[in-house]
Amino acid sequence: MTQYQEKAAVIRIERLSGDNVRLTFDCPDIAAAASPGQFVMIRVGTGNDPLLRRPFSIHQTDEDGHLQVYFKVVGRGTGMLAAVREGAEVSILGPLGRGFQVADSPACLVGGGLGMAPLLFLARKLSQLKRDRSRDTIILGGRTSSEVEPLVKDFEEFGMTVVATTDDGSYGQRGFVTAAFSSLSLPSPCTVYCCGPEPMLAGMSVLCRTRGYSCQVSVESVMACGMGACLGCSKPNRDGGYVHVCVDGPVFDAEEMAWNI
Amino acid sequence: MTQYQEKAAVIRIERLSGDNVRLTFDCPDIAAAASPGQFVMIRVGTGNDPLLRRPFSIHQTDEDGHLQVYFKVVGRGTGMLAAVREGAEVSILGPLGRGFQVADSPACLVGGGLGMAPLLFLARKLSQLKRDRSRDTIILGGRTSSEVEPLVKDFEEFGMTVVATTDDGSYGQRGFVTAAFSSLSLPSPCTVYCCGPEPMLAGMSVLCRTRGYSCQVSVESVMACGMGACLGCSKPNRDGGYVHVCVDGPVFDAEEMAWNI
Amino acid sequence: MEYLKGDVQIPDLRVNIGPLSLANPVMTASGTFGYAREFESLLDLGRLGAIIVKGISLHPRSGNPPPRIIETASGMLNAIGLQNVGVDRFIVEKIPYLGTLGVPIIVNILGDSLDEYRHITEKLSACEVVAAIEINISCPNVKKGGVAFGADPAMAAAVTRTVRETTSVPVIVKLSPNVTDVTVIAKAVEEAGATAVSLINTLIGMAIDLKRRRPALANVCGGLSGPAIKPVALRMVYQVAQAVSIPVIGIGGIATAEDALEFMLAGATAVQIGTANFVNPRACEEVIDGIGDYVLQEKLASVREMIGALQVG
Amino acid sequence: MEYLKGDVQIPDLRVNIGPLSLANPVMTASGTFGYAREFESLLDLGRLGAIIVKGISLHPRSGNPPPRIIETASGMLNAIGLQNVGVDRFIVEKIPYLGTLGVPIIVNILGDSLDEYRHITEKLSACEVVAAIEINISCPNVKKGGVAFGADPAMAAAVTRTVRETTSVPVIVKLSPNVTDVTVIAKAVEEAGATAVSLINTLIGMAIDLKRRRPALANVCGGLSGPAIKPVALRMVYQVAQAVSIPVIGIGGIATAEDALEFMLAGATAVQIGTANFVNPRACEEVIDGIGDYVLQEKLASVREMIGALQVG
Ligand SMILES: Cc1cc2nc3c(=O)[nH]c(=O)nc-3n(C[C@H](O)[C@H](O)[C@H](O)COP(=O)(O)OP(=O)(O)OC[C@H]3O[C@@H](n4cnc5c(N)ncnc54)[C@H](O)[C@@H]3O)c2cc1C
Ligand SMILES: Cc1cc2nc3c(=O)[nH]c(=O)nc-3n(C[C@H](O)[C@H](O)[C@H](O)COP(=O)(O)OP(=O)(O)OC[C@H]3O[C@@H](n4cnc5c(N)ncnc54)[C@H](O)[C@@H]3O)c2cc1C
Ligand SMILES: Cc1cc2nc3c(=O)[nH]c(=O)nc-3n(C[C@H](O)[C@H](O)[C@H](O)COP(=O)(O)O)c2cc1C
Ligand SMILES: Cc1cc2nc3c(=O)[nH]c(=O)nc-3n(C[C@H](O)[C@H](O)[C@H](O)COP(=O)(O)O)c2cc1C
Ligand code: FES
Ligand code: FES
Repeated sequence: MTQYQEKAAVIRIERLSGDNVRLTFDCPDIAAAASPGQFVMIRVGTGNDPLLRRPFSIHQTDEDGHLQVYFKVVGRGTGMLAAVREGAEVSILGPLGRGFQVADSPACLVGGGLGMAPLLFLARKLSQLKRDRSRDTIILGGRTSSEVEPLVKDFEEFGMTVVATTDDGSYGQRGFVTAAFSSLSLPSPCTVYCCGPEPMLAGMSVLCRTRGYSCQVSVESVMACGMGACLGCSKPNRDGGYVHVCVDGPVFDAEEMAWNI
Repeated sequence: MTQYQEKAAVIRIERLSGDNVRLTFDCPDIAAAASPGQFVMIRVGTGNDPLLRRPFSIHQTDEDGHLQVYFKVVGRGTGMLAAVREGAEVSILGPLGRGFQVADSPACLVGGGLGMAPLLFLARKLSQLKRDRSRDTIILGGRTSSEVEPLVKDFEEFGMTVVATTDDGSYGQRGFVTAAFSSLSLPSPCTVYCCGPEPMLAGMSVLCRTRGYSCQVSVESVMACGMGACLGCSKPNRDGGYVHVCVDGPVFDAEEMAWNI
Repeated sequence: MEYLKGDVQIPDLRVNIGPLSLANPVMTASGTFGYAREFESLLDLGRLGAIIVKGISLHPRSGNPPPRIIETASGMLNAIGLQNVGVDRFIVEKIPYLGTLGVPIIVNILGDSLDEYRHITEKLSACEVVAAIEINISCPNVKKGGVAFGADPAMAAAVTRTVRETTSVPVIVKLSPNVTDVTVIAKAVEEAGATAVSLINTLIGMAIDLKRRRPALANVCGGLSGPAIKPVALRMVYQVAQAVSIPVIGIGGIATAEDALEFMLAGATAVQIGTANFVNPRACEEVIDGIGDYVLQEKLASVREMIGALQVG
Repeated sequence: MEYLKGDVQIPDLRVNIGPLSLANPVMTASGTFGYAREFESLLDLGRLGAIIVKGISLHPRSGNPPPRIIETASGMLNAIGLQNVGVDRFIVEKIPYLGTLGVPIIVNILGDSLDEYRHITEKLSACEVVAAIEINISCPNVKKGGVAFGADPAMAAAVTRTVRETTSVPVIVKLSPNVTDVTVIAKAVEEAGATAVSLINTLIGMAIDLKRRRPALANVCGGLSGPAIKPVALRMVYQVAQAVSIPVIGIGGIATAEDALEFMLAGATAVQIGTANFVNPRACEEVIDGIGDYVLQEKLASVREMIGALQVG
């Protein structure tokens, strides 16, 4: 797989809510090569501190060479990235990792919090395939309205059923995405694509196993290189060994993982 | 002497020429306490790299609590400072050091390159004192027009004779400030206030000694603290010992210094 | 400073370094705070846990030629060369002001020989203001002295014993990180009577000016300090805290309350703030406030609960 | 890349590590470049001075539990735990691709015993592709092995001798910085037959997660690398270059051509680029280009003029 290190210009900055930012880059090589579930490593700042690139799922791409990331400000790196100016150039490395394996069966996309980020790209991809979309579902959950609402419209574009949940009930159904998922009657077979915090992924993994759905999960890990060179991003797998999130994932078959919850 | 660490808002950014930038801060405590020849230490960036504050002469202050610095982009720190946004807040420490000792005698101010920076503040101070200004002279020199021309008007405001020189003759007289100084007939006694590169200061020091003028020079040194705590900013003096630029200077009687040229 | 608002709740920040009681665990690191007066208009010196002054030798030293400092990635190198006014002038010129601050004054000392250490200690012990002595056996800047003492357990013990026998105030031994196993030195000085150890002093480093093809420092090598060295310092503090039973004082790249609390988790009873004073002259006070806030937020009975509380495994 | 424009002028960047000739002094540091293939779409592997692959042991190792890495100020800590596929799979799976690159391939090896070092060396010596062996005697991550060999001159010499006697390819010994006097170890391995020494490996460090009150790395300690350690690395390279007469390979925080040239001034014949590969996967190629530009601009007959050309005093 070919990867690129591009100097990408920031062409749009959207503050979707307090801490959640969506950046659009002009990044044609990576955008053209990317598939849903893959990620990029973005260099924040120019000095030696912070030193390492930060990983972000690819949120969307388009035919005009644009690439979007959608992220939450949680620390210094994301803080600096959120403060970038329109027109500034940022070094982006990608596309990285193995994304979602798109199946023919009806799809259920489940995103918790920032886990929604890669699902938009996936939803678009699914919508472009010649398949029956009427039985596809998207579940989007977050702690509160501001984490969910801003993206719902974007997801509704694809003609799939969108279910929203919030922990505090401020938008959509009150409760976790796992509860919403349990209460849905989904077609069978069905492929479930999940991204979100680990407890959610572990929960989804159990629910899917019970129902016999195949389940793909996108997981996170600290990363230094994002390309298999440092071996820093290990996660335990079911066999007692390790997988490396950046090259073996970030998307895994849920059955491969040893959840550490 | 009271010093302050202020969070100062950038209220004006002037790019006076390619690499030369003038910043105006809202910095009332330091502005009120400052005298000509003193300097400030400015924190560039927020991470650990670059780590140390950068020293800059106080270029001007006004009664509204504004403080200006005038600097050239020579490296990472000055580059970051030049890229600051209007409205951004920057940590400034000052006023630091011992400035010019303003004498009653006629004054000749000699600034080479960025050495002009502190002289504007000094010129204003001299112009405010009840003294005869008609015999005061200001010599401003630089490599080329863009280093000299942008400031000439500001200096002319004070009603003193302004002589400009450039190494390449692109503005004012061709040649060094030392040559311009030598060719002037100045009143005697006269106090000469100099700031600029060391060879210029060393040259001025010899010229003034020959003519019996008292000569004050503002010198530079690498600095970590700017306040006498690290002992890093030493310069050899005539006695074979060291002075510390940040507390014993930056302005010294030229006779005190051992020029290392 | 939550405890200054509304319902008063004062966090218990007191710690003890042997017989020495500190109001809080935050001290200034030697050589980075001058003789304290330099900072008087920028922070409340009376709030410091202790003040450790620039290293003092028997005779005045004029220090190294410039350049003496150079910035590095997240750090700096210094080769000040232990410039100081000498113990006699220190006692006359600096001690009176320091005595007015109401804060324990710890004097960092250095010498070229055991005799020199003994003499300085004798002179300082005569000053009531001196609450403790910190022995610099680790300074990398002066070619003789420094390194030799700090790198050899027997020599380190000898200096410690000499100072210990000469004074009744607490004796803190400041360890060099430029050794294969810092716990060996720590145990040797504990055995020799040290009240506490402080670590780390600077790592020996070098920078080169490519344009001039010369060392960036006139002294060629210098001491590396600042955030860059924090991981090394934290590791050594953790190792030493497990190896000795005297208090450990953590030093190295500390700039925030979080940094300080991490060193306490690793086993430090107190901390020293060095290079951060240059970047933020109010660093010590901000760290004290931040530790106070943490103690209240986490509802700790005392900051002492943090000492060595790291959960491993 | 001035020499690609108009009138062709090709800078002479060749250097020799004993009998091994390199097209330029820039190599990849072990453990930071995978097995090279990871970078194939990002830079021209054929332009590298040499490729040093991730450390190989006799048997496969699965490495440490996560978290294995954590960022620090201008650096990072790693405790990968020497994860690798083992020498047999390495030979079958990785060597064939590496052999196609037309660049000297240097294999970094590690072991728990002299026997293990001997066995790996035997197996690697049978591969024509292996241009040299770099012995990791300094890895701080694995509790046995690593540190013990690198911290003791006799043990370091013993490993060197074992490998030296087992193979005819050049043997580079990679030194640990976690010692009191690195020149003692360097002289010991020179004496024992090392073709060259490379330094520094990582400094042992630690980071703490205050929120969880736990070490940030599962392994507690890890190896510190990146720009933060460059001053320490530069100092040790300078010291070792003066102490030995075999070539010295500089490592530690190198990210730019200027960094590399500084190490050469300090006495390095070649350099390795580690952590910088993560930040900028094109770092090695950019450093090669930058050195070339410098050689032309400064009108040097060869980059070899830079080696040890530091003016001191
Ligand atoms: C493959 C992959 C894809 C990702 N995609 C996205 C995305 O699309 N949108 C997005 O917002 N984030 C995403 N992340 C997480 C993102 O990389 C981190 O939030 C970011 O690196 C934090 O950098 P920082 O410098 O702001 O935080 P730091 O200063 O490094 O850390 C600040 C705090 O955040 C915590 N933190 C660090 N990393 C994470 C993390 N991964 N998750 C939660 N907390 C963390 C730290 O423990 C610390 O407490 C992804 C991570 C991976 C591995
Ligand atoms: C008391 C004092 C007052 C000063 N006032 C002014 C002022 O009013 N305006 C102004 O433009 N500058 C002034 N300077 C110089 C200014 O502090 C430096 O230019 C600045 O610190 C460079 O920071 P940097 O990070 O951009 O450069 P660095 O990245 O630190 O260095 C980049 C390059 O610039 C060189 N350099 C570093 N410091 C200086 C220096 N002092 N002079 C020339 N080259 C240097 C370095 O050797 C290096 O080659 C003053 C210095 C002192 C000590
Ligand atoms: C400019 C400077 C001068 C120093 N002088 C001394 C000294 O005189 N005696 C001493 O024991 N340590 C001295 N040190 C070391 C510091 O006290 C401290 O141990 C070291 O800087 C690491 O802490 P830091 O990273 O917080 O700076 C000095 C450090 C610096 C930066
Ligand atoms: C993630 C990582 C893995 C490493 N693995 C090895 C290794 O297997 N063998 C080895 O000798 N050195 C290893 N090192 C050390 C590097 O080769 C190098 O000596 C060190 O990182 C300093 O150089 P740098 O600052 O350029 O990274 C590793 C370093 C890192 C960061
Ligand atoms: S992040 Fe380096 S191997 Fe995965
Ligand atoms: S800059 Fe620290 S003493 Fe002058």
